[in-house]
Amino acid sequence: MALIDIFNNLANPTRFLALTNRVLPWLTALTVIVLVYGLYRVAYAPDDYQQGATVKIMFLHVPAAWLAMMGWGLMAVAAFGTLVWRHPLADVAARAAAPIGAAFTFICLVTGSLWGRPMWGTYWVWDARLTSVLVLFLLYLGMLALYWTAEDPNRSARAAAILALVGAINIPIIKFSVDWWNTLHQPASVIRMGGSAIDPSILVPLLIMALAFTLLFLLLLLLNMRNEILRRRVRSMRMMQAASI
Amino acid sequence: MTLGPHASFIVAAYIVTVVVVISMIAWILRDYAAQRRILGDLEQRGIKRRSQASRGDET
Amino acid sequence: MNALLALLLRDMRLATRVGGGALMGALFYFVVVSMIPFAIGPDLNLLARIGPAVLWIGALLASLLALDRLFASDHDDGSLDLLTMSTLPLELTVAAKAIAHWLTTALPLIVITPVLGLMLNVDMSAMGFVALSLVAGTPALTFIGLIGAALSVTLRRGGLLMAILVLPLTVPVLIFGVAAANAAIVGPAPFGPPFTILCALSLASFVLGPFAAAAALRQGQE
Amino acid sequence: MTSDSTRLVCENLACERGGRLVFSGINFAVKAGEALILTGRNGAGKSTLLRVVAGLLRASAGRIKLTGGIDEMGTAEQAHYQGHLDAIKPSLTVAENLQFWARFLGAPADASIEPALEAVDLAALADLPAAYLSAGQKRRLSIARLLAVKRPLWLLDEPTSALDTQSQGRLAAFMRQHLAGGGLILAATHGPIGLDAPRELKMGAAG
Repeated sequence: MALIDIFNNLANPTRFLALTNRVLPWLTALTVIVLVYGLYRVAYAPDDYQQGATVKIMFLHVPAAWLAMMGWGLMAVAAFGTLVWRHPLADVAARAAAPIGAAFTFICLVTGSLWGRPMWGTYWVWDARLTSVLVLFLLYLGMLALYWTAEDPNRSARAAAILALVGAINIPIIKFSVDWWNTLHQPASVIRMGGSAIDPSILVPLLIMALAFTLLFLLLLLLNMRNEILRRRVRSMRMMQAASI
Repeated sequence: MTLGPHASFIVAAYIVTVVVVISMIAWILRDYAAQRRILGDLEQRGIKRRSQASRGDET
Repeated sequence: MNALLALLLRDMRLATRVGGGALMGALFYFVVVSMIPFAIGPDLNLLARIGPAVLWIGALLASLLALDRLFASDHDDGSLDLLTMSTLPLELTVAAKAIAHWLTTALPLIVITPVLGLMLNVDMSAMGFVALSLVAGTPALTFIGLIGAALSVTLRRGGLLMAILVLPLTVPVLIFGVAAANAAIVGPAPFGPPFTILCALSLASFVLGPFAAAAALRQGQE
Repeated sequence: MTSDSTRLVCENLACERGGRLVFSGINFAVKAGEALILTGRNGAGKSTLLRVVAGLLRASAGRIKLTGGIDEMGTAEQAHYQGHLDAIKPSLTVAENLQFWARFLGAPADASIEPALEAVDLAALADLPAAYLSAGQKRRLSIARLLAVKRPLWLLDEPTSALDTQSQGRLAAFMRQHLAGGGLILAATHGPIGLDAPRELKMGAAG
């Protein structure tokens, strides 16, 4: 019952704003602490015997990849909220998550490319992992373009929700097909990363960084959701203003 | 901590990440300020939201 | 001059506001070029060889498809009537719109070209020349496409019809654009001659395009 | 810009569209301070005639001449055309919309659009994107264009549509003011337009 109460409370944008404003300072502090600690652990993590110090890029790359996928997952869940329960905050959350997810996907791509250069001798190979992240990035850009072309949230909400769900169903298929495509074509010169079990001295800092990035994502999401709620408030007030004259 | 022969790539990766995150934060905060400003402006003109106009007051 | 500047600024503003078309061209370009390796395979040597051609085809499609609504949206809301009733010659009005369109659509496309070049394994220093060939060549695409945009207002059928009408006209631009880019990457032919011809094509279409487009718009009002 | 000697003369006008003769043999003259109202059933060619005078359609016969204005300018460049569409961009604000048309249609660079917005009672909404406006408000914004840039000849196609009675009254006042300043009005309308005893041209009666 308490859960339903929380849900109903959250459904009201005004209460959500109040809650957000209360949570924000704590979340900010927590994010900073975890991030600083994570970076400290990263600084003292040992080098990989194969990749040397470049393994430090992994501490950015892997959490960013994780958030790229989590972002879309979040949008897909929110899409359910929009389509099935018509939860008023679901579309706000989806809309706020799209640019942040796209930004983390971008970070993932750039760090991957900067990692690839010393490892593979080129900034970009059409490696299965990088390529599927690229497709995810294209999907994010499409979502941003969709939001960009229709300002009216009532009109774009359902379209965006459908796109998010179709994307969520499609992403595993894309991943699979890219793997298949890649094994058909890929020249053998590429050194594959991972493979062996990761040593705890690297795994622990990685997990801490993943947690820090996740907190950062949540922080940005809350901030952006707050903006989105205000934007909708501005919209409804402007409608009142236009009608008042 | 030594960064080995590929230090520039490692540093570049961290710089890019920091730049992207910072610019995202700046964008969000600027957007927030802008929305607050417009809202304040509208409120100053005595415009109310639909929910306020119909229900009277809201806590 | 004042009026032209006002039109230029308005069109750029419209493109960058919500619902505007700025960046859509660049986005389309990015998506199309990213799709090519999936069809061709991830062989970096092959990609490097066809890279300039892929970039040019992408730029061609992106700048033409983005032109679709250039006049149609002004026609639909009645702005086009007023635009033709100005003291300015219609040719200048049309040219100002095209310039605004180039600035908001083609320029972002050129800016992201180096990133796409990386993905196609095109050499970084050669990438500069490819971007330069695009800077020289895309105005020709915009101003030739302008004619198609004006015709599609008359025919009330945008998009594909416009592409069918205009694509054959852009053949010379494509030939010399890719030639210039290839010269920069593989050689041995010098970069200069095709690049100069590309500039000439842009200048010629800068003169010709607005006249043809204005004529098409005038006919369209009949 | 307008002088008392301005005069619009149309002689033996005919217009053909899609192989059909919309009207022919139209003769009229409007002099400064005078309004001519075009009436007639639907399809009689009122809108077409206005578009022909505005230079948006070509006449198949006859000639249009605006004398006494600025010599080197054609009729279209000295006319305001207010058609069925409002020529307003929803993503620009009210002020930006008007500012653009004022500058594009040749208002002096330092001219303020403020008075025109005041006159149509949209000044309070100046910073609002035009997407929020109702149909009547959009129409008022497009009427503000007539006030922001001075042009001697007003070509109005159903100017009162989408306007409430108060706004119709305001428009009538603008028109009287324009006429008093030596302007000319050519308007197509079905109902009364608020001018006292304007001259009338009944279209479609002869053919």
